[in-house]
Amino acid sequence: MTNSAIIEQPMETATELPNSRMAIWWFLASEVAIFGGLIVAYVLVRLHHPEWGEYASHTINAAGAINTMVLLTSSLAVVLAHQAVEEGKLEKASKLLLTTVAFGLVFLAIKAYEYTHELHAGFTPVTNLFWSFYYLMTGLHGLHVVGGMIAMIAVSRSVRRGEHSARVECVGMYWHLVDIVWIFLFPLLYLAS
Amino acid sequence: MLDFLPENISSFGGEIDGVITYIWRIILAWLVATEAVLVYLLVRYRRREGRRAAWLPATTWRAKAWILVPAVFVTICDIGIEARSAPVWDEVKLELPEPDLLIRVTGRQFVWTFTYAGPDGELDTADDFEAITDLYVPRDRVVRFQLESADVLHSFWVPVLRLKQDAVPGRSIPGWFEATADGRYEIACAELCGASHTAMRGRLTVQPPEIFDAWSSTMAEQQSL
Amino acid sequence: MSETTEHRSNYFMVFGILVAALAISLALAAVSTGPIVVAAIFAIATVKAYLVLTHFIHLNVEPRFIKVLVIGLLAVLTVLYIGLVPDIVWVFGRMEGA
Amino acid sequence: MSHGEPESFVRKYIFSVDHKVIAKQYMITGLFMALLGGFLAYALRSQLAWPGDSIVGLGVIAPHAYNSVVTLHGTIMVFWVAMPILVAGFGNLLVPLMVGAEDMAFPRLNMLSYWVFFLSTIVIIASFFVPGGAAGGGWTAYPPLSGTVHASGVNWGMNLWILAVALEFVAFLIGGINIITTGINMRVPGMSMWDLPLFVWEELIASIVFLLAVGPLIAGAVMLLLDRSFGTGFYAPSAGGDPLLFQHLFWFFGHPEVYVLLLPALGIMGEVLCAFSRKTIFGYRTIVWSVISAGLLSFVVWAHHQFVSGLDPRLAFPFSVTTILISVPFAVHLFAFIATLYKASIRFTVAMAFTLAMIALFMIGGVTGVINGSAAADIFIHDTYFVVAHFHYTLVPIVFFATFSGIYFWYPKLFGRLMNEGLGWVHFAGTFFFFNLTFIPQFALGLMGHHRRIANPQIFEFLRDGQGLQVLSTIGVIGLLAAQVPFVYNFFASMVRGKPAGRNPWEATTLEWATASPPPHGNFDEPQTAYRGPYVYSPPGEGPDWIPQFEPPAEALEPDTAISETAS
Repeated sequence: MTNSAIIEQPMETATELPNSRMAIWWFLASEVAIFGGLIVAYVLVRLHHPEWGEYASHTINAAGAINTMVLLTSSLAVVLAHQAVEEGKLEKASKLLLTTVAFGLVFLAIKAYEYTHELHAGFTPVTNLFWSFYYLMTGLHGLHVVGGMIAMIAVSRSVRRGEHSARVECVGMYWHLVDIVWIFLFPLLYLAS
Repeated sequence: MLDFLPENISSFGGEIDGVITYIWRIILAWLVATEAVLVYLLVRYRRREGRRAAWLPATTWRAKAWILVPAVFVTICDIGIEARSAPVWDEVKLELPEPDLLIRVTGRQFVWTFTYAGPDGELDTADDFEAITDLYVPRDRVVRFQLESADVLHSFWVPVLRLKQDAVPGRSIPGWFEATADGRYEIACAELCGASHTAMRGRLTVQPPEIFDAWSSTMAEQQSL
Repeated sequence: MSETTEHRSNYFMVFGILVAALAISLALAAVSTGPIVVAAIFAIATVKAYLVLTHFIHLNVEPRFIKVLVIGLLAVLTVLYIGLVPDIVWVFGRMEGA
Repeated sequence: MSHGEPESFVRKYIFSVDHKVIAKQYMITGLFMALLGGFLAYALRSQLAWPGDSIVGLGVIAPHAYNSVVTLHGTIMVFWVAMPILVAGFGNLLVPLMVGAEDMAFPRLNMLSYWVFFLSTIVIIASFFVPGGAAGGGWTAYPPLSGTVHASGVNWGMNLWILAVALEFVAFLIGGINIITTGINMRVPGMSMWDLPLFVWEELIASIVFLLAVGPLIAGAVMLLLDRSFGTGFYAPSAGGDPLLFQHLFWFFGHPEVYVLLLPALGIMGEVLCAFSRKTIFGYRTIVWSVISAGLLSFVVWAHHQFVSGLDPRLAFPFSVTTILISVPFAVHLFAFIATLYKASIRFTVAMAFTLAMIALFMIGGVTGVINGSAAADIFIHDTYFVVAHFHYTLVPIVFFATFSGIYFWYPKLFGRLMNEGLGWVHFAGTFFFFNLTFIPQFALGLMGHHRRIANPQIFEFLRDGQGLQVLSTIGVIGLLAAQVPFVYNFFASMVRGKPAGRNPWEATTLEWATASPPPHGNFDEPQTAYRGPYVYSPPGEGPDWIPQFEPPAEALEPDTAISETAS
């Protein structure tokens, strides 16, 4: 880990997979297990309560759809950032990461608008179990968005200085997972009503 | 060891004891045999001057057979145990016989309540009557119970009947038993339910059917007044 | 890492497919809420997740044991789901109103 | 090869990134918590033997306090003793050394993992002292008892319990990812996956199983915390929730968790067994495959903890079948260990004695599990002391016998010296005798129908005859605790007085014996290479009865001793 390396060459490993990418895979696996467990619980309880379709129709489909679009675009930005690192364009990579952060902010802003709207309409986390699941799942997802944004700001700063460029890929992989989770949350909580 | 089992007064209790005895014999045989082999090897192959251990990495199927064949026997025993035990489970928990008497058993912190269906044989009607802590049942009659809980998890545990079932809030779990001997026995709660879990104790009284019927009609009359 | 660059996908094309898939599921949701449409929407979501996983997270160029991990993880969650259906969806001994 | 060694005391011994220091921190924290868990065991056993009497060192235990003692005994022993010692302690110490790495893949994450764990330790200890007392819902924390304050009367104790367990999970997720990455990725040249020592294999599988199983429970614990603090109804039937959901999520983790503890223990035993029987492991690949299949099967057996919990009775059959099937890979595993002793040349050391006793005792735990696994027998056995005796016969050999075996064996790699064998034998004899004295009576009590978690068995007429057995069992646990005194003394005294060990005191073959005792910062003086499988003991022909993995082959003399099978 020196400042001079422009593009980090990962340490030789026994599997050819760099340690960082290997670790991120296992980290993603544990995240999927957490979200997966939550989604499994939600789906099961929901199947037991057919009347929840009614509740789900109060979520704002348009906001959810826009947010899906926002996250998909941010995923594109972060994967382009990784491509830029591979091509040695660290400045560009750093900017693309900040773009991703900006999309994250847009996502959170829309989410905040939704929450306010729903709370005003009287749908709080304790209104009924559907809304408990709704706030828990979107809230947990939102925390992951925030965490990803903080990580990306840090990585974008260090990449600009020419350090830790391998971390762009790691933070990107994590961000894509957050995207995948949303890809499922959107139909689960919004569309299937 | 199995002598420690309490007295059995339930129609299916003998079956459960049978399963326990059956498994007990199989596992005891396995245990004794394996421990004997272990001890024999320890004594036989303790360190001796000038004796070198053998090179047995067991890379061939012929060598692996020394552990795989016993494992196949384990599997066969497993299948035998399951074949012996599955029908008993079905008899106790799945195939509910036609009841002679219907009771709702309710667990709440920290007392058992028994609601009898009364003369009409249906729960939640005007002729239901309640008994607290004391469960009276007729001998040699099929008793169907609906197990419910008013607050937290409890477990309806009657050792002499070989009967245990958790009570879950939000569910009404059906079960049955048939007591075969008169007497007074104990009921306990086998699922941690709070500070006085230990003290959540009930009594089971098994009576000849005619005495039970007399008691039952008195209770129905008294409580409907 | 750079030696795998040539295996990288065309990210813009993948993105285009993802956006198209989103549009289709929105259109479907607008048309109907029947079970078949819901199933179709989830099928599309699965395809989207698969695309992100293979092309953005680069599962397509990872060693085999990572693929085994992903499949194993999904299998574990499926087992959890199947094991819970009788108790949580059907609810043995369900009481009125619960 | 190594980075510069840190100079300051704090960087070297407190906030260290060295895996060996972190391993010691985990082990010593775990052993300290074992003393606490042991004290709780003494407290609850004394209450059962002499109900209502004042207990020396604690006073009279009220019923709600008894629930807390039982709950915290279980929680601490599983999460703050077994996990840190077996998974994190030995894993941290041995995985990098055995694969020949200079440290873990992510040393700073490793340090973070320990300090998150340390924080969780503080939280769980603090939970004893908050108003309302410590958590009293059992280590399984079933709602609704754990889900509402008014059901148990415990408020902050339970919240802190959930918080502490959550922190602990985070610590072991970080640690587990680190161990997996290190074990798979940092292998020295020449070491294929099929040349890994068994311990590394078992540690890897254990970490993977933990990582996959714990997720749903983390989700479930968050829901439980929300139920408690905000009044949501995830587990409240009145709100449409379901108490059984938590039970399922808990045991979906809880059963694999048992194997998370068991596998590293079996790994330790494999190393000790080979070194002291001077014989190569019998069926290396067979064992690895049995471990992998046990890991997979562990995800499909969980509901056997719930046969009478109100689960759909039709589920009993499939889960009963998977439960007894999982006995097969473990039978293969233990048979392979026993077969390793065939035609061996057994050196009886304290480490070997603990391993052999572990095999002998674990079999008792294993076979009695069959009775629990049969749904029909479980109707009677469930939640009785038979179950208690059964899982103590599995867990105590796993957690304590294997740990002691590992500590006596690898003490040189921890502190550079050997432990005193004489005191070790006293420790072994006491532990072995008093362990059996404690738990054999509990099988009998369970068959009498003694149900778990009751503070006073004497109020039940059908249990009064068992009072003698209760007292016997309690004497056993006091003896068991007393038997640890020589160990504690030996452990600390040997740090300064023990015989210096040298690099390879046991004439063992794996890579950790290639370096000095204790290994320096950066572990190895020079880069290592693995030339052969891990257990080349007594190869055919003449010469020394062990050829280490790290010893370059002497041309022509090298016999064909590769443990790995050629590709078939």
